[in-house]
Amino acid sequence: TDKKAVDSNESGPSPTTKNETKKIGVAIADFSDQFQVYLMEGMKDAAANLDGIEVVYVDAKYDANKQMAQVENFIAQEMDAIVLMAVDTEASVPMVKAIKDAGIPLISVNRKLQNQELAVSYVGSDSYISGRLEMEAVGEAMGGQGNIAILMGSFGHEPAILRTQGYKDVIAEKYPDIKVVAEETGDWYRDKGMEIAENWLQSNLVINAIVANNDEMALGAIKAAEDAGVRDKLIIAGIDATPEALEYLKAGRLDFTVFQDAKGQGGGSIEVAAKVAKGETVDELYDIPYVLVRPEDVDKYLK
Amino acid sequence: MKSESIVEKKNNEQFKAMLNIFMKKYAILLIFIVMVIILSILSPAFLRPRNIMNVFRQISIIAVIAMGVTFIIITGGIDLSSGSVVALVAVVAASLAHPNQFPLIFAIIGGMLVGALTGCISGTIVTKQKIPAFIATLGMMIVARGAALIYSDGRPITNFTPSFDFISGGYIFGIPTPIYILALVTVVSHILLKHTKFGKYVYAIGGNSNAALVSGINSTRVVIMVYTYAGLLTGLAGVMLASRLSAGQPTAGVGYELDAIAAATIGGVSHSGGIGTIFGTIVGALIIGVLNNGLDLLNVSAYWQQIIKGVIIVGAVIMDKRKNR
Amino acid sequence: MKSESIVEKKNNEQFKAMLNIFMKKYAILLIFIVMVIILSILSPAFLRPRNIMNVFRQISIIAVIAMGVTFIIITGGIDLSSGSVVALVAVVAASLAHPNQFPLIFAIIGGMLVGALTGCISGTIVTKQKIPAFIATLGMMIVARGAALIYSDGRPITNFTPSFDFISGGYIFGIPTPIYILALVTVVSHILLKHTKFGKYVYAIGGNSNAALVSGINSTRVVIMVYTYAGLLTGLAGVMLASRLSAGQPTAGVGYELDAIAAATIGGVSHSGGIGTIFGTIVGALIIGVLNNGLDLLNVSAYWQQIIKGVIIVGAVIMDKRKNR
Amino acid sequence: MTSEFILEMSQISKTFPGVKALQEVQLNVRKGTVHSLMGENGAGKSTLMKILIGIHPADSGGQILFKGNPVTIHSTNDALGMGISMIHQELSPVPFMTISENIFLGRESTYGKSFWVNDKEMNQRTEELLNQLEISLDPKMLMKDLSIANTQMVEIAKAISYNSELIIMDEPTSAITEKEVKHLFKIIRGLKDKGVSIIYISHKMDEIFKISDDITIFRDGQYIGTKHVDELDTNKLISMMVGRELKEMFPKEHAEIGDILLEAKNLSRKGFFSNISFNVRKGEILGFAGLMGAGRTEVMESIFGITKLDEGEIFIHGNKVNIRHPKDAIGHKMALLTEDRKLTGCFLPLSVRDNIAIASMDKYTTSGFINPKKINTECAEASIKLNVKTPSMEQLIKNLSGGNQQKVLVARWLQTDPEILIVDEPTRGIDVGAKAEIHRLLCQLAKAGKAVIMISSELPEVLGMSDRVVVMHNGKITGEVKRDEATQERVMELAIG
Ligand SMILES: Nc1ncnc2c1ncn2[C@@H]1O[C@H](COP(=O)(O)OP(=O)(O)OP(=O)(O)O)[C@@H](O)[C@H]1O
Ligand SMILES: Nc1ncnc2c1ncn2[C@@H]1O[C@H](COP(=O)(O)OP(=O)(O)OP(=O)(O)O)[C@@H](O)[C@H]1O
Ligand SMILES: [Mg+2]
Ligand SMILES: [Mg+2]
Repeated sequence: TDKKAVDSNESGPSPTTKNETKKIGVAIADFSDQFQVYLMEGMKDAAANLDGIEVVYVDAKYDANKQMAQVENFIAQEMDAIVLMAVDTEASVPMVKAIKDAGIPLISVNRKLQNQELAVSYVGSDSYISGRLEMEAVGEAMGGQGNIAILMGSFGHEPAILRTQGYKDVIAEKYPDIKVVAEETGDWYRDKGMEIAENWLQSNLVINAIVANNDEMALGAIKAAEDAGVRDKLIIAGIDATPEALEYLKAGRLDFTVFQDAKGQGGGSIEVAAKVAKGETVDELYDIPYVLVRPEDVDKYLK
Repeated sequence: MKSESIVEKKNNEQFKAMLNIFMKKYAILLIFIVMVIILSILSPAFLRPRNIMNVFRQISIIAVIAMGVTFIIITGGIDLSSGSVVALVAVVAASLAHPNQFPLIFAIIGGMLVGALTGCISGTIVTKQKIPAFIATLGMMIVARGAALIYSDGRPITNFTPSFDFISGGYIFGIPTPIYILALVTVVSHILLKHTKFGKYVYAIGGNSNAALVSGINSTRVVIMVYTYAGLLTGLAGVMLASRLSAGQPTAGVGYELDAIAAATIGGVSHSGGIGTIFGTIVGALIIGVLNNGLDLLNVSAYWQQIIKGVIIVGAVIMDKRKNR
Repeated sequence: MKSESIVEKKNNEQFKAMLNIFMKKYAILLIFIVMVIILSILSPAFLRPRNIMNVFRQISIIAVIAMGVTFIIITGGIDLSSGSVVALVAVVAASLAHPNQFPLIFAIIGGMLVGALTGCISGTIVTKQKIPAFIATLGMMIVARGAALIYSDGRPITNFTPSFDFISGGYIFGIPTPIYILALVTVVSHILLKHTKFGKYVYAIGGNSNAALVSGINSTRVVIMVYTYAGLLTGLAGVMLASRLSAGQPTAGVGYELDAIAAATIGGVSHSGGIGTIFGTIVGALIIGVLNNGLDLLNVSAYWQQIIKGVIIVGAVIMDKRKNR
Repeated sequence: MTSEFILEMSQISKTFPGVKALQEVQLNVRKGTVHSLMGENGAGKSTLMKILIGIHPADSGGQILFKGNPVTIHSTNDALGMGISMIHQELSPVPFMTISENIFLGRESTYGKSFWVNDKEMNQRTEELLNQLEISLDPKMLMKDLSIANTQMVEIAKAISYNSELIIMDEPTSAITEKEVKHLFKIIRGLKDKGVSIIYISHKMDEIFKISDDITIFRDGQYIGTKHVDELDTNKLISMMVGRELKEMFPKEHAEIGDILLEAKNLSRKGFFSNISFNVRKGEILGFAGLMGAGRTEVMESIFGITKLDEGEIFIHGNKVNIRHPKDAIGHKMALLTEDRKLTGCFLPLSVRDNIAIASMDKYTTSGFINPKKINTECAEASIKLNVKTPSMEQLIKNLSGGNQQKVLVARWLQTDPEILIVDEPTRGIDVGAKAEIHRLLCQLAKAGKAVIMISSELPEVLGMSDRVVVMHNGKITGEVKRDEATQERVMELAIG
């Protein structure tokens, strides 16, 4: 909705002229990811309310190497602070070092870095927790019994790994009678999630719940289940609480989702970065917790 | 005596030649049938009517794209933009399908026109500027994705009339609507390619552009029409996808171009131009679809699925070539 | 008198012919220079030494891949597997670079050998089985990604000797090491392509494979060598990437094949075979690199970047063609 | 006033980058006549015709009158619509389409006014057309399965099927044998009787004198003159073409005939040829005669390792050799100049130099690296020796005229310094001057102790050049004739089988 921050930057070809203005570089993993769109929206809202800062956003398209290039560009532009949502927290180690070496304060957002100690602050939540929250709710609804199928995000993506790990730990700790009968990657996409769920529901697998790494894939699974006429026999859950998922939740089509405060994280990170850039001190950790959303709580999140 | 044996030999040779022609045409179909048999032995669920419908429904989008791509590859070109155009069309169609705004048909026609427009632009650049199709459509791939993201502000466009869902989610006489769409597009494309002047020109341009030139064929016009037709079908695929997902997603369709090109190539469409059939492309799409479906049904681990899929695709084409010799 | 004017005319014509040849060869370089000038006017940061080094460092990986791909396209083939192979090599090299295990050179050589092996396999399938390079390398693309995921269990492999970082992160006389690697690969590839028998055969096979056969060229061997060399370079790129990121990511490199092919194509390598230079490919890679860098420096919004990037890539190739006429 | 000319072209010029192909030339063709266009390779004949048919635009300043009216031709479609059709020098079949689809390309019959193409009718009309021209081919055959000679016959049929008032024939007989040539001439006379005019281009003198009414001569892109055929004889014509007197056409020289160099025993390849045995000696030129499709090309391709033999043995210097790939053949000092320049000869995107050097790269390399000086000078010398007309060694071969391309290919094989030289239709599309040069060259090679095998469909050439003639029919050798016994009649008899 708000492109002001970007536009004002585009019109200023010579940033060195405004000495008062502090420049903040924001490197995001993937602008076309739904969650990150909301995250950025939070950033832009926050930036619009702050004076004396100029924010530059770049998109790594989920390529760690590209992100590194962008961070190098930020360093070359002598940013006053850098906000980083890493494509990969392990592969970002060298870029974090480079930022540190250049003497630029770094704020990580959404994903805690491998070498977080080199950053000034972390704003975000823990993906692992979201997986746990989702699985605990599903396990409870299943009565601690039955089979689940997991729709994972893209291979190697950190939230996919951590959320799936969260599911498995919860099962091991609390629901030993729940079995994981299938795992497949839907690459975070609704269409792929739908196709996989269609196939599962035709196979000989007995599935009592589909647990998805994000809402998009959960929505795909819902469509597949509804079409196969088995929606009422399944529990389907996702993560993110996107507006569309909340509609589905309200309509009783989705069982659970987990709210991750994208705007809170995004806005928070920009506020922290602005303080740092102006030389103020900040905390090392700003935790923005995940919250499980059940159908009855949905109105709190729907605006 | 001698003349008789010669006649016999001739007959025998003729039979061999016919068998040869049959094998040439249908080897890939045989390979597909073998795949189906193996899968139905391994998984009893595979041949259930409902699953078969699933496979068709799942391939319908890629197959519709692949048919347009078949035309393009036969002219000696390529289209890398299909996936992005699908996304662009999906968001446009979804926005046109808002309830109480326009009649539903607007969304369908509008989406297809956007697709056709992108195709027309690519085709024009390829022919008038004489630059490689690879680059022209790579450019379109990047631009269309950007346009989709800008148009939708990076968010899925939802909230459309429930009737829009019918396109991909409905049933007619118990058979899913996308199967009808697929059948219609197949028949139209086949007729266009095999039984019209336009189709003959498509083959001629790909087979020997010089021959087309000296025969007075306006290659520029034909090639632009080919890209436009392919764009139109990609547009249809975009509408189908938006309907299937109940959302126009600007990020949808990533990698569809490769699936579509792979389907055509497996089906025997040659990248050097002048060779290929709609029938082959459909079989190619089915092979990919059955593979995706079967590996899920068999619950093969996700990483291994990739290895198996890669090997089988290459293997199918190798077998196809072998048979042709 | 008359003979004099003929001489003059001849000279004049010769000059025109030379200018023509010059433009043919260097048009794309001119376009690149124009881009650089425009960007340096728009953004003062652009021409800073640090940024120029950045650009070279950023393109080095794609450029190294693109040089191998240049060889492949000149033979009339294509390679879709580069991106996946980069990932496979990255995880293998990273695992070999664990501290106190093997000397560092093992990781480098090992990674390159894995790359060469994948290339050798693709090349063998293309030549011996006579299937389209598109399908063979599409298969390799899928399989190599699966192998990378299985090998690493889907997680990045980290924790290696700090000296490994030097490959991509070090400096020699104040210039980043990847620039040296890039220069070395460029020189070697150029010599190989222009000044050796092997290179002439590469052009000949792409120019007319039948005539190459008659001329006594063992195309099978040459083509397998070409894919192997390309694989070797892709392997090197994988090692460079692992070093740059201090991690072997099984998910890295997605889409690199397209960037590499685009660099070669922008640089004038023709997909119908027999035409192209290393010099052109490097300029093509620079155009893509400068574009990515410049658009970020100018702070163009991400969605619009796509549109601008697509248009400029296509525009550059169109200008290049125009100049050639 | 109606003009006696159907076509008047004047002041036509054409410039290609670096080449002035035509300079203010003219061409006037009378109605109902055969007008031949003569000139050496690269004289600009094809270029002028391509301008007329709308493939190349001419430089500004020229004028074309068709049937007395000024016309502008922007595309082939314009020309075809006006009633001008053309047989192109470079055959261009669409390989995976049928004969009838090729012939009716661009003007397919449809069911009524519908869009549905009527393949049946097209096949039928093709059948009629082929019958009328006495070509026995199935209209449904794919072009890729035709021999080069049949491909050419189909192109002839196609040009005629337009029912044009003016038909351009650019070397229509380059790939066919005497029998078909006779046949073509019958067709041409029939067309003439119907008032159709023909522009005829060929390098074969006897044809020119047999069929022409008028002859226009070009040299180096310039108009030299137009004469009635009665005003000319071969010598006059040649001197107008080359600007000088030409010595003998078949400069057969005496060469010492030595030991057997190559011997083939019982070679067979299923479906193509069987029981082929012959030998060739040092210093000898062995001719191979036969009608189109007799299998001569196939035999040589098998000997050279391009295709596999099913049976038979090959001896070189009396030693049995195993040739599985052309590189083995080249290793045994053999060379093969193939008949299809475009398909198996030229590397179109490469330079003249690289085209010359490619089969003898070992000569120019030390441990794989090219010696630039050596490759440049040797290839330049080779091209000068053969009189290749090219602005530079860097010129791409695709921009040379057909005849010059052929010379480049000859140069390529001479660079390999072969002992056994197999030439398949070596003078196809080559002008008289160059033809004589190639003949002289072959004789010199023989004299220097090489063995030459020459396939040719031009009987005078075979008879004029060979020491012995092997005649093939239908995949079998039907006879062998010594030089002094060889007459046209004798060879034709054997060739018919
Ligand atoms: N497309 C082109 N680009 C550059 N030069 C060309 C091109 N086509 C023809 N030429 C040049 O124009 C000149 C005339 O060629 P053309 O093909 O008309 O000769 P020709 O008289 O038909 O010879 P031939 O008897 O060998 O067929 C030659 O020097 C040739 O190299
Ligand atoms: N590509 C092909 N596919 C099928 N048959 C072919 C092919 N090429 C040639 N033939 C057939 O093989 C036989 C031998 O042809 P070949 O070209 O060797 O004859 P030739 O004596 O050299 O005659 P020409 O004067 O036509 O060159 C003929 O019957 C011909 O039709
Ligand atoms: Mg000519
Ligand atoms: Mg022959």
